[in-house]
Amino acid sequence: MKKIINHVDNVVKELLEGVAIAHPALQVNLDPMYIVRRDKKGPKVALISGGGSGHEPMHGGFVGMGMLDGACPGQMFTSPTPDQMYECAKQADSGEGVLFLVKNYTGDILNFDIAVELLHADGIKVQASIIDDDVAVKDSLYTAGRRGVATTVLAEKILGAATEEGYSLDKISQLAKRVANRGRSIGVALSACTVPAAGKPSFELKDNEIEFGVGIHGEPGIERRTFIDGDSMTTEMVSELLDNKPYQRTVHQWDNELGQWNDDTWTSEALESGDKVIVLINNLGSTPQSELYVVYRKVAELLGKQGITIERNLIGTYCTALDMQGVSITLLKVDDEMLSLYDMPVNTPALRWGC
Amino acid sequence: MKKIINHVDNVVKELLEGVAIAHPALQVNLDPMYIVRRDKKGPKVALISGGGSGHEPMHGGFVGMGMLDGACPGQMFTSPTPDQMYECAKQADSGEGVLFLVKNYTGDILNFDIAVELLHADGIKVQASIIDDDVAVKDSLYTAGRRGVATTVLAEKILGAATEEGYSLDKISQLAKRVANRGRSIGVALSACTVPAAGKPSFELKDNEIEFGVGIHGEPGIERRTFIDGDSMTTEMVSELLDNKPYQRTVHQWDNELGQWNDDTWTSEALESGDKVIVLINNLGSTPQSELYVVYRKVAELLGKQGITIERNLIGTYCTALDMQGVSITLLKVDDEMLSLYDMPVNTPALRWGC
Amino acid sequence: MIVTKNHIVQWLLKAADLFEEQQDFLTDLDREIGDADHGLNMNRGFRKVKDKLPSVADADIGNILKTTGMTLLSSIGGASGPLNSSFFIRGATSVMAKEQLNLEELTQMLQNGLEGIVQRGKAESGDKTMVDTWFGIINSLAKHQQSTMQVALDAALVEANLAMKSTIPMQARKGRASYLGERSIGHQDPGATSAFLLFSALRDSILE
Amino acid sequence: MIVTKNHIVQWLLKAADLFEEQQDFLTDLDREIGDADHGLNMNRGFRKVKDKLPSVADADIGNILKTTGMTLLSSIGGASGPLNSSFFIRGATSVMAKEQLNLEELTQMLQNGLEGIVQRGKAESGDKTMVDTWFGIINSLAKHQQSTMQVALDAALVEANLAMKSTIPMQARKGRASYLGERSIGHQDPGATSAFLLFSALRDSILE
Ligand SMILES: Nc1ncnc2c1ncn2[C@@H]1O[C@H](COP(=O)(O)OP(=O)(O)O)[C@@H](O)[C@H]1O
Ligand SMILES: Nc1ncnc2c1ncn2[C@@H]1O[C@H](COP(=O)(O)OP(=O)(O)O)[C@@H](O)[C@H]1O
Ligand SMILES: [Mg+2]
Ligand SMILES: [Mg+2]
Ligand SMILES: [Mg+2]
Ligand SMILES: [Mg+2]
Repeated sequence: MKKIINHVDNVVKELLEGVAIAHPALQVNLDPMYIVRRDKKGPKVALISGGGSGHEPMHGGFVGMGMLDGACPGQMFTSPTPDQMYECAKQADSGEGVLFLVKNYTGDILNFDIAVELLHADGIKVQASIIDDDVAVKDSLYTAGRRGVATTVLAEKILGAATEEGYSLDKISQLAKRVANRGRSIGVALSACTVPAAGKPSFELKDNEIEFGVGIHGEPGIERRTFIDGDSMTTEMVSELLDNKPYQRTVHQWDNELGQWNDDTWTSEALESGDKVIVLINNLGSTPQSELYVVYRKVAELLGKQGITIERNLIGTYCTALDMQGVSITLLKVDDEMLSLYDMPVNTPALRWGC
Repeated sequence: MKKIINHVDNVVKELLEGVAIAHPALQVNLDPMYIVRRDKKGPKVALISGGGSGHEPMHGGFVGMGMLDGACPGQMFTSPTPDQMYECAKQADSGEGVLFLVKNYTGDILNFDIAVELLHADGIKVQASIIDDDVAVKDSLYTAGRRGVATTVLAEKILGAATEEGYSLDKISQLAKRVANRGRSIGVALSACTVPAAGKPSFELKDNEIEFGVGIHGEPGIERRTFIDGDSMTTEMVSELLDNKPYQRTVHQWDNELGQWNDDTWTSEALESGDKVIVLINNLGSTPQSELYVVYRKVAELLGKQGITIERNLIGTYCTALDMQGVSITLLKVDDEMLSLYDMPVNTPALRWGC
Repeated sequence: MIVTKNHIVQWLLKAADLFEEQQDFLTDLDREIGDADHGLNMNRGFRKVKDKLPSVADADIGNILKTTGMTLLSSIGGASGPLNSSFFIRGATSVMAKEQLNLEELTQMLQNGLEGIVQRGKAESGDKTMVDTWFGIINSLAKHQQSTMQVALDAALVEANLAMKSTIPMQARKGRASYLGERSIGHQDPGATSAFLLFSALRDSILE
Repeated sequence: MIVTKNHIVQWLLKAADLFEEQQDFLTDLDREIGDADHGLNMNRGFRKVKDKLPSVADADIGNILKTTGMTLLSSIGGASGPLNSSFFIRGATSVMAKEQLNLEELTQMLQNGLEGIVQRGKAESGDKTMVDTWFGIINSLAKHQQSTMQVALDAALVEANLAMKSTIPMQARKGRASYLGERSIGHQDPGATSAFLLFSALRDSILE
């Protein structure tokens, strides 16, 4: 393993030091680790996300006007800790409350849950909303549920715009639920990534094998499949995405009145002919941009055949698993409100338009 | 080798088909292959670049308002042909003439030269200006001269803004020369890339080896060195960049009056304490974004010690060599004019701000 | 035999050493069915605990455990951070102000700790998690309340080892490994393993 | 013996087959000191030439060569595209309207071709390029103007082979290989090799 790092223990710290120097609009705190906007405006709901490092540019690269107010990076592929989230939220809160956007992993949920409880104890209005869009995970009863992957990027964009528009915490939480129920992703790895501290690839694939339904942490996928060519692979991915079995799961939401978690049942929405989507073709790490376009070409053809309209596309490196070779496809079903929020100006290191 | 492609012969075509569907603002022609803006405005000088494919997002990703008017993609790592450049220029020209921005490789020079001659024969005012910024190549007398690498991205941005500002072809050509004499880059590979048609990596490195002074075509570098850690590597790169031996070379420029090539001598400018620069930390392919920040952190420290001010930075994937693992550092010395052109709005698939 | 405050301090130090020593082993287990960081996580957390221990040298057992839990909470992250943290913070509740513990009190402390893990993580026995190991330990201790400390702890260690091993044929239903479905079968759970290590450090510090 | 138009057509067809056959070999040479595409480039270009030939069946030698040059220009790209294109387009100038060539005319054609390469590429003999091979060929042909076609072409082929091999110890001063400095020494130049193949196809079509 060769990586452009120094000591493995300092990777995240040094990356954050680089971010701090590179982007003066961001305030980077090292102990505990978090990133917040310097140009905090308010009062508005503060949108905060976080998760293990190694998914860059997510989340730190999405802090800025129109997107995240703060991000909490954990160690490589390891959820951040509640003290980071708590401090970050305290910095970002402008009195209208805090929404944590949490990718659905046991570690992330547990740590954010504790942060919610701590903030509540301080009298801050707070909610945690999950993204669990990875359709590779089939049931929620006998697993930790679907993983949160690249829909998170689109959610951060849309919800961030909503905070700028002055949506209340309740209204944004409702919108977050809608995004979660309408986003679906599938990932494929052609080769594994190498976690710096581990020093070796997390799995080995033969020259004709892919890990189908892979997440963003170097874990093996749901199934090892044979690689034929780009179009076949894309076709398999899209057909997995278009499978419309409703996905139902129990999520807990914080009750700010009673100070307790209440269970809620969420059900994914179907994706059908006539629907409009945003398509995100996401490089999982070391896939050349050219190959992403080969994927998009096929996705557009297949969705066209299904009568699904692509309203917007995003093709690039947004939600990675270090240097994993592979790609994920995200379809987010949108309505006019979501679309117009998506189109609103955004100014972050990794996503910018309209200003 | 696994790549998300179909038949190797169709890689560039299918990538362009993807681009065409993804970006309706671009007009993509397949035979011959070129990309031009649909929203052609004028009259203004048309800025066109091109080169082998495999460097995405360069150049096609930089076509749009404020940057390129057209791009000509060749086969993988192979310069495009004069008919592409000729047709592309005919499409993009609005009467004020055409500037070809050419990376300094024998193949690119020869093909663009012929296109210049063809356009001249059609009565179109035309110039070709080179970028040769790769300081790894030491002399120009016994080599094909310095290679053109990532400074090209900054040149496209600055010159593209100048075309929007109504600069004449002569004035832009002068500016192009200034950019060429002020940009310097150095690249390092931690592992090689694989050209689809070749099917295997273009070189093999041991776990403690890097190719120092590598270009963007998978060719070996100037020297094989030992990898210690990110900071040491960055330090070696920066000290190579700060070496101020003036670099002098003969370039030919097209004389639109006489219809002939005239030789000109260009000399690179020194980079000294008190100077201002734009820094580009460029992912050569499969380097995680996090590692680019580790590099930037050290670059900022080292330039600070030299009294060189970083006015702007660009940290990401801009000028690649397919899936090569590695990074290049570009320093472009700027004055107020260059800086204000750099800051002007740009709206392309891969670079966007101010609008 | 009685468990003193010093035993507890020794336990945490020993655990820190053990997690440093076994870091790669735990990470390798996590590479098979997780994300290859469990050893790193536990080692990072217990290194911090070790750093912190001198500052709580004068505290009672409950407060030492609570501080340990708070330290783990802000240093491990991942799933095992809040869960191990809950173990110590909840374990602390019944031993506040105490300077020593008998077998019953020790058992109560561990049982509370387990309840803390279950309340946060909602795992049941058989889900292929750290909970399996702790259940094995608590069940064994419950059966040996009339035995000597030595006998009870030795029996519990045997049980802990069996429980850890019992996760091998299980299909994971909680945590990251659950994504693998049937592919999680045949691998020993990393969290069940670190729980075993943690308990073995406790047993060793008391008995050695 | 005289070179007919049919020999020229056969030459181009044979060259196309040869470049297809030797594609990987040329690309491998280019991998050593270039960018691993020379075989791909030559094969792509001559496949197009082969496709184009039927449409110029009625043309004279000069126009066949000119069309070949134009076709290569728009299909090869890279350094070898314009250079091989110049070779054919400039070679065509002295054989326009001709249906057959004697040894002197053939030599003149090749010499013009070489001059076309040199004018575009500015390479000198010894720079480790295709120019080295063509220089060897032209020099040999010049010495054998009084010999039979057979003797002259055979001698030139021997010389072509030597010239191609002579690039091995050279340090490249032109093209991509020059970036390598001394590391370019010890490798046979891909362009010098494809020039050898191109000439051997010519010799074979005329003599076989
Ligand atoms: N819901 C849960 N309840 C109890 N233990 C769990 C739960 N989820 C995961 N674990 C334990 O956590 C261990 C993984 O810890 P670790 O690798 O540090 O965290 P992460 O999975 O976030 O990377 C698993 O091996 C398992 O024993
Ligand atoms: N200036 C030049 N003059 C003559 N031949 C050259 C020159 N530059 C390069 N060549 C030839 O071109 C060959 C490389 O061709 P090719 O690989 O197709 O192009 P590229 O270098 O653009 O990838 C070299 O081996 C060399 O023989
Ligand atoms: Mg983890
Ligand atoms: Mg080439
Ligand atoms: Mg883990
Ligand atoms: Mg080549």
